Amino acid sequence: MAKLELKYGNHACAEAAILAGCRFYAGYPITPSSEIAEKMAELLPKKRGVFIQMEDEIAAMGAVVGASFAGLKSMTATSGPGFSLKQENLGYAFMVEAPCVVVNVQRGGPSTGLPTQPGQQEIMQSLWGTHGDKLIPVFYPGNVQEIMEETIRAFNWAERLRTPVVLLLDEVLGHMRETVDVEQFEEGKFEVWNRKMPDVPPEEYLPYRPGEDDVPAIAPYGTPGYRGHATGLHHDYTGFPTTNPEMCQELIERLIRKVQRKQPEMEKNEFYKMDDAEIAIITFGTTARAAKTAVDLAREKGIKAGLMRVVTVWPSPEKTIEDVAKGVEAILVPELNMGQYVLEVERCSRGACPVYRLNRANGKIIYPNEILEKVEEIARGGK
Amino acid sequence: MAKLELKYGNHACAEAAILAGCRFYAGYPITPSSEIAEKMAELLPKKRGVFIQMEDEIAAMGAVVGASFAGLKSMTATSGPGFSLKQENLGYAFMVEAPCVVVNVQRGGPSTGLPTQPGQQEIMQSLWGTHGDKLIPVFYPGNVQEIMEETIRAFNWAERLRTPVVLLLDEVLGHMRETVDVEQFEEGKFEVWNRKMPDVPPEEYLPYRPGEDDVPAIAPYGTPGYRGHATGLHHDYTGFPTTNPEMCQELIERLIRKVQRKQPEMEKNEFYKMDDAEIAIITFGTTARAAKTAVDLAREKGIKAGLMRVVTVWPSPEKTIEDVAKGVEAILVPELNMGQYVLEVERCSRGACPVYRLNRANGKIIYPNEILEKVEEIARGGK
Amino acid sequence: MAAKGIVVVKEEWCKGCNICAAVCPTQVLKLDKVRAVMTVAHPEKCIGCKQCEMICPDFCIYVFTPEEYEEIASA
Amino acid sequence: MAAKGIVVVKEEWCKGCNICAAVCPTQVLKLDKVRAVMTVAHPEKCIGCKQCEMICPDFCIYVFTPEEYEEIASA
Amino acid sequence: MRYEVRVIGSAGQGSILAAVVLATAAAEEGLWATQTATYGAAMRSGVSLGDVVISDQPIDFPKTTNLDAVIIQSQEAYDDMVKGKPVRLDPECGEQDADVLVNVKPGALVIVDEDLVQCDLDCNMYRIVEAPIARTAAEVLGRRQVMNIVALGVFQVATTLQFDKPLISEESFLKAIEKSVPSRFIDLNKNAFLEGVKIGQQALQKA
Amino acid sequence: MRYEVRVIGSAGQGSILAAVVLATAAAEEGLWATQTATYGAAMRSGVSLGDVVISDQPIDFPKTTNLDAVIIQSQEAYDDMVKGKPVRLDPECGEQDADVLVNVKPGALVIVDEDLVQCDLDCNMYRIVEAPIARTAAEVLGRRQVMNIVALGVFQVATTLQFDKPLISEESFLKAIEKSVPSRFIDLNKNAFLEGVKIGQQALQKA
Amino acid sequence: MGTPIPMEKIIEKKPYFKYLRLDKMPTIWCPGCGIGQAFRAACMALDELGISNDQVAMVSGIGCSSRTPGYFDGFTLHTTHGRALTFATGLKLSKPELTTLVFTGDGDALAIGGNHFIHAARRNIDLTVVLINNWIYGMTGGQVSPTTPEGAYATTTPYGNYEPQFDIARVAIAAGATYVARGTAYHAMELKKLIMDGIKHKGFALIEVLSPCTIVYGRKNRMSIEEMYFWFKENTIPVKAWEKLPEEKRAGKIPRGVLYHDDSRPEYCEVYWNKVKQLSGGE
Amino acid sequence: MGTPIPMEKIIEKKPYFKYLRLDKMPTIWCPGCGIGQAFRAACMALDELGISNDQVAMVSGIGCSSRTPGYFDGFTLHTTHGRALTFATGLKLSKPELTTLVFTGDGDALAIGGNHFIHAARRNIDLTVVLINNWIYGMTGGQVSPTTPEGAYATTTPYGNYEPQFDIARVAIAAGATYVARGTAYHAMELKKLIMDGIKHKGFALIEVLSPCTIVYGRKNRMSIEEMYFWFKENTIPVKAWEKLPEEKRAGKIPRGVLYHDDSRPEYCEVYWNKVKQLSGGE
Ligand SMILES: Cc1ncc(C[n+]2csc(CCOP(=O)(O)OP(=O)(O)O)c2C)c(N)n1
Ligand SMILES: Cc1ncc(C[n+]2csc(CCOP(=O)(O)OP(=O)(O)O)c2C)c(N)n1
Ligand code: SF4
Ligand code: SF4
Ligand code: SF4
Ligand code: SF4
Ligand code: SF4
Ligand code: SF4
Ligand SMILES: [Mg+2]
Ligand SMILES: [Mg+2]
Repeated sequence: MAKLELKYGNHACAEAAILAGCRFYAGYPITPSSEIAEKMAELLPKKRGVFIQMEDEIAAMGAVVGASFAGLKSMTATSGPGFSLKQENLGYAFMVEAPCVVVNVQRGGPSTGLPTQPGQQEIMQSLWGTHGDKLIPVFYPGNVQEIMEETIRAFNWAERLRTPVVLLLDEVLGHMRETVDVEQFEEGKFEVWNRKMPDVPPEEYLPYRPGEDDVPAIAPYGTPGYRGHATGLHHDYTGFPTTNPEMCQELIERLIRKVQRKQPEMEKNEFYKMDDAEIAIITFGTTARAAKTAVDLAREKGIKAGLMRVVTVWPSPEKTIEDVAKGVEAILVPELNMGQYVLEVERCSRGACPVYRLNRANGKIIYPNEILEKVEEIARGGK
Repeated sequence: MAKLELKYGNHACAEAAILAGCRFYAGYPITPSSEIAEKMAELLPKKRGVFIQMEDEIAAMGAVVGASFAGLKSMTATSGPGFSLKQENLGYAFMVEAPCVVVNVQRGGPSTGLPTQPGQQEIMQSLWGTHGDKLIPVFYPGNVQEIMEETIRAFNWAERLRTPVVLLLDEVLGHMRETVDVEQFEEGKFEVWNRKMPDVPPEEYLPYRPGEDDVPAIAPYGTPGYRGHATGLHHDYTGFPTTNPEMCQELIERLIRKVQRKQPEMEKNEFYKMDDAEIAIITFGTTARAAKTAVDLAREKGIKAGLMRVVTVWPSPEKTIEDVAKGVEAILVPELNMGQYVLEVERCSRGACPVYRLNRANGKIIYPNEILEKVEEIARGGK
Repeated sequence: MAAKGIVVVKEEWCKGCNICAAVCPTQVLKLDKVRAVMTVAHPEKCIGCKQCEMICPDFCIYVFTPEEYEEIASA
Repeated sequence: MAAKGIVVVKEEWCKGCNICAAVCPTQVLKLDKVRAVMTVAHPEKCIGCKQCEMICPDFCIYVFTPEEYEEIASA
Repeated sequence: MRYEVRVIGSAGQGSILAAVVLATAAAEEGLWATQTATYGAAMRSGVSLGDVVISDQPIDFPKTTNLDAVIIQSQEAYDDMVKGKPVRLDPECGEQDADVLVNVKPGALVIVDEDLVQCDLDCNMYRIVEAPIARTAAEVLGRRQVMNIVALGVFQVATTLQFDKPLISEESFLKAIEKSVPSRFIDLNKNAFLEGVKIGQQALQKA
Repeated sequence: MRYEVRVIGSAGQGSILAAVVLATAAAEEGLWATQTATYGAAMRSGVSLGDVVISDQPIDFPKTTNLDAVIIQSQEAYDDMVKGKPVRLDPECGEQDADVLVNVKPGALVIVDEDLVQCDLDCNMYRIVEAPIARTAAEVLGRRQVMNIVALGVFQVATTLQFDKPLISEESFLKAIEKSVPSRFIDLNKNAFLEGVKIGQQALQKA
Repeated sequence: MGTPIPMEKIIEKKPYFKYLRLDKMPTIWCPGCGIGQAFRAACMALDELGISNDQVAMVSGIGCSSRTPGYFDGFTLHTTHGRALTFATGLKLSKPELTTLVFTGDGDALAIGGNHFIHAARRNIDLTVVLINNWIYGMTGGQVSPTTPEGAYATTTPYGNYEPQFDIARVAIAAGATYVARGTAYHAMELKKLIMDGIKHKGFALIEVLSPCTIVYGRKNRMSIEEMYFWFKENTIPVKAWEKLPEEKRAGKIPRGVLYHDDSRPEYCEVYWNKVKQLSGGE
Repeated sequence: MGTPIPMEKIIEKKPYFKYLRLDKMPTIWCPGCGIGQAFRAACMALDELGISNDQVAMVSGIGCSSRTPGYFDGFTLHTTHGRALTFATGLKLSKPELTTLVFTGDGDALAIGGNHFIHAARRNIDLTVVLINNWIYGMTGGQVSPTTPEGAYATTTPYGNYEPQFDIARVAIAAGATYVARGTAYHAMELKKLIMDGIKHKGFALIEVLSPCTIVYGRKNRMSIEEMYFWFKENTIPVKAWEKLPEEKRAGKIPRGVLYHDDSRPEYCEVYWNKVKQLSGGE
């Protein structure tokens, strides 16, 4: 039987980070993410890890990358305004391939917006928030159990691909308590991946020489003999700046490719009653929970609705969405924003079926009956 | 006959800003945008305007909004890393409806990247860089003449819609000298729009009560009797915070709608040999100049190529792109990035024709012959 | 002894923090714990020192001279 | 008079800034303006004070004692 | 089985803590639960509420939509939940006109403080349990603050009106209290809960 | 008409300023022009170059792709532009083996400093003008720094090899100098230009 | 006596009430929170200086203290966390005639906003900054701040705070502020005077206000509202008296009053606009 | 005499050369630029202290001065503009055994990075910060910086600078730095000593290095390379001598040497890791 324990979403995230091996947290408080920091402040010193509250979010992101270079699994958490501030250093982490996890507990925006209420408004910012090109994995769990799973998965992929990973939550998830089956989080019952270490002697060591998987093995700073350099400038295998166009192109392509090529393995969706669905709902996080109930309600009314809940938001399940689009009569994308992932769904569906929206950005969540209404409307052939 | 004068791209931007009525500049130096600040430092004091070099980009963006509330047309300029830092306060400007112009002279990214070389890597960030939802106009001129035109147009729309406007340049445009026909910039020969003033007595004044055009008339701070409040929190017509869901939804919808509804009037594209084109090239800025030459080269080879050069990048010319897609056999989107606007083109074309990419992000520009090769390949039915 | 000051509490704004009562040198004030608002328990003891008014963070306790009070109460 | 110091310039790194010559108390050094590199014009005058070495921002001028020089040059 | 409960009161009455204890107790019982909260805009004023959803299976939608039980701790909270007067009433109810609660199922359990809340509910529509909750907290336990936990005691027994045995056992509640309150307040809260059970039983007998 | 010019030299030789003056002169002449630059990665070392495109119509592609003229100021710069040796050569050229320049049109004007650059070009392929540019700057004008402007003088007359009159008039160049250099250096630079014209004429006569 | 009197009547006798946006009251602050004290002191100071509502701008960042402008009937701007001084700089430099107050907190001004704080001070721009130092991040529920006392409890220092504190006044003076004062929420009339002098001062004026965060800090550190106010009474002394104290007796005591005042340095807006006058050819 | 000698031979006699990444030389700095001086001084200091390459991390932001780590053969991190201290804080706190140097510029540390500067100082974290103060933004071509002298020309002060300057040392001390020194690019051996003491110091150590930006600042202000170096020679004096100068003679003179040193305050990493030891149940 399930071993149930009631856990607070933000605390579950912190606990799971520790389980994944996180030993460094730097942050700056912001509603509704602060409880992650607070839990880390309690847990880390006991685990011989580092907790530090920095002077702002920029500093927190910098410290996290610094610690990552020291070899520690590291993390920070924030919400919208702080996420905006972290973007420059997040891009740096991407460029220097510093594994780390950035949690964004989404509240209502834009600007200060609705600080204590939920939003799903950083779906696009997670991908496009920093200048330059970037592709980093973005995971978005749907319940407290999954917050723990996805936190661990975020650390695992961060380490395996030497990349920052963004973990999206929303205010509802962060601030809710929910029963979690803790059995799967007992020691040894879940996988923990660690970053690859260089397997060459110091003389042959080049910190940015990629392996077959396009990922370089960079030794933690302080490892005798394995000295190296890292810079946010375009650089070659040695880590030193270069303006050689071939090398620069190879670098940016590799940084994106190393993530993109693992997309199939990283892809994670929940399908619910999709087998015979005529109307597919595609969404994530808290909204997906309403959508699941809405699917049941629609089925009760004889409408063949189904749900595709996206967990790995980026890189997006392009192919899967295209297949879904080909197999249904319509897609509905409800989101707590003014229309973000729907653009990706529109793009991937390539006109195969109409794509409808249900948007809201006023701090209130979308309820099952609202989705149901929209589904009924679509079923009736309206709007 | 044309009155030709050789102008440096970044200086032309500064001069045009002054022509448009800009009287406040706050910035922080960064290659390749610094010459805009340097020119402003020279010109503004002579025009009884304010120039200030702030301590960082965040501060510069803040000061610009502060000056905007004082009633001055205001501007800042930066490049990638600075653009990332400005995002939070740019979102604030959007939320409080502070007209201002933010110039981003794009260099090579991500991170510090290739500071002295061109890029077109902030196409998506211009739209999605801040947390929360946002829609602001983004203009991207293609030559020095147009830098002047678009700078003026940016100020005009900023004032008319009370919104920040982003003006994208790239390193090539910013750092090149080019002959400009200065006749059109003589006094009285170009339009200058100014923000609307409240037409009600102080007792009836509500700073965030929108007019019919969805734009509120906010009096400059210091106007006797017309006191008011502004906040980045969701707010009602008085400008004071509210969590009322209807009001919040109305606010965010209006902020987006006021821009979106002017999309047709704001839309600006250059069409070149599109009438009978079978292969359409869609692009902007420096790359569009190579594309235009490529169109001629292709035509010489008997390939019916055409160019749609997008000047108003956001809100995107959705409908126009869809129409183009329906009328051609293929679209090619060359960009100095790893694939950004192509996503929008893919989305808008709704599967009507295949959309091909030509991407580069190594600091080198795309040359006409490279586009030609790609066009030939497409014409041959390849890739 | 006649009061030197007349104390008025604006209940709608009062948060019952009790700091006015804590500084009152003559125990004029008493917190209504049920409603969590300040009350003037011993108006007669007021010496009109205005310490309560000056420490209230919520702009909701006012001290008048008897003359002032007369004037505004009668208007 | 025999030189007390032997001065060596690593030309590949020298940027010809001239600051070493400017601080040399005995005018040992002279800039080759054409090639923009420092040259040892009067080796015999060198008193081995190492001021040139210590002020060179580019790690490219070295002063040795005659003994040291012997040792490394002969090796 | 999906069972939705709301604890509602004025800010400062510990409605959310009560919801946390309830959800924790459900977990102790081996049930799935979610607990969410809503605060007013201001810090100190207004109504605040804690919602709990309990189920024997993992829960999809975590917020409440159709309450099976509601614990109302203040008049302000009561007023907040009243939708309006239904036009036609079952004559047996004895009243001409009665209040209806928003998002509360017919047949739901409604627990109210008999001293603090003047309620005028359609008694045919709900299973109403009125008990001297605040009074018990203040007088028997000496601490008005624990009224939220007293209310949970009442709730514990009152669920027998809906199920053949209490939805959640006393033991689970007591364990939940141990897990949820600072150690120096555990005994006080356990007593509060047990006093709540007592007055709950009395109220059920009366009803 | 699209005419592309590159001024190339070692960093510090003022190649970009020469390009600016040239483009400004074109504008004075009523022509359209673009001027772009490329710097090496390091600040002080390496080759740097200024490119100019001149046209009687607005210019699409602003960078050079196929040069009509190139002014080469140093050996380093020359080496940078040499693509390699062509295999077959026109025998009239007298040389067994000659250099070819990257992105330079056959028939293009190639202006080189006769003292600083040892060039080994396919003389049938280009219109080569060799002149004592740096020497004139250093010896006649007393300032080696103005060699870039001397070179422009040479260029001005040399364009008569490609057109029936100079592409750009002397007056336009002189006006362009006024607009482009700090006032205290205007006279020096004007003289430099005129000396350049002189040695250019001599070189053309020799050729 | 306690009987309701119409508000207009009361206001008649309290001239500084004209600065309040009465329809927004009561404030959202917790019972006993000292921010209200600082706000009243500012209103009284403005009133005493005869500055009208139309002549004042008030700018803030984000935090409990930064909610103040919402209650002030002037030109008010509630901006982003830590950035109030940047907005205020843009506004003031564009409209130097507006008396510009900035309300900020210890976190807003000194944690995320530290850079703008030292640069505004360096420029000596004519802003009057009322910094509510309540030793904590109140708004976000009690995390440690750069002024939280050593050993104190905050939600992110569950084992007691081990970070060293800023001496705000010292940092401000070193950065270039020309008027630096410290008051407390307990010393109401003195605070009014300090703010008044700060407004009168031409240049960057900082008034640090020691203020009780009654609910968040108080609860975490088990101090009642009264204890907090009386702590300020007991542990702060006028700077004159403090200066006379022998070094060893100073420990634990905090000086109140004007800590630094220098009228000799030119004010930034004046310098700028004089420059403009020169360059644009006079008035 | 001037004859080529193999580099290995030269290095043999210059032990501090072991810290150079010889294959990256020559540096990208302009002729005469003083950054190289500071870099050499740091290398010599490390050598004299017997700290091996594997024991040193060097972190920087963006700017000419921030290019230094690229030439240092240790664990080096060239980060983002202004943020070096934040990365260094994360690294040092995670690996306190690494001697951690930060190379930064006046713009990097004090303009965009001012907040991190005062907070790292406040924490008293054991970083040795070598701040190249060349009075200008060198890398971006000569814009005004918070240390540009009044009246000086920069590309963004075409009419002369009117912004007041930071006194870096004063700000650092006020914020909490426990070792603050000033050297110049002219005084090479003294600079080595100052950096050495900074490295030895347990706590936040700042060494401000007055350094000529020969090309950008020098040209704008018409000073030759030699003039710039000799300016430092003429206008700076040892702090001991400076202290003895009567107030009126100090004008225009800049003190050099150790300006502040306090060994009494605990170092941040030590405090943190002691706390951890307690809480995690000993070693
Ligand atoms: C960029 C950003 N980061 C964090 C926050 C969250 N936040 C709001 S107020 C605050 C701290 C407030 O502390 P202080 O300035 O001391 O004000 P107080 O509430 O104590 O008056 C924080 C961290 C935010 N709104 N924006
Ligand atoms: C976020 C950001 N803003 C601006 C820049 C541009 N930038 C690079 S270095 C620099 C200033 C450097 O000045 P300083 O720190 O004094 O170093 P120096 O070059 O003088 O040694 C600036 C503004 C940048 N790289 N990133
Ligand atoms: S005026 Fe003085 S005596 Fe009267 S109630 Fe207030 S504090 Fe007490
Ligand atoms: S001080 Fe003010 S708010 Fe507090 S109890 Fe007294 S009157 Fe009420
Ligand atoms: S060692 Fe002294 S004397 Fe010899 S060259 Fe160098 S500076 Fe001159
Ligand atoms: S100081 Fe060094 S770089 Fe400068 S000229 Fe002398 S040897 Fe060359
Ligand atoms: S949390 Fe603290 S600072 Fe904020 S209003 Fe409450 S008492 Fe005041
Ligand atoms: S620009 Fe200035 S600081 Fe930068 S390398 Fe050149 S001289 Fe040095
Ligand atoms: Mg605070
Ligand atoms: Mg500098």
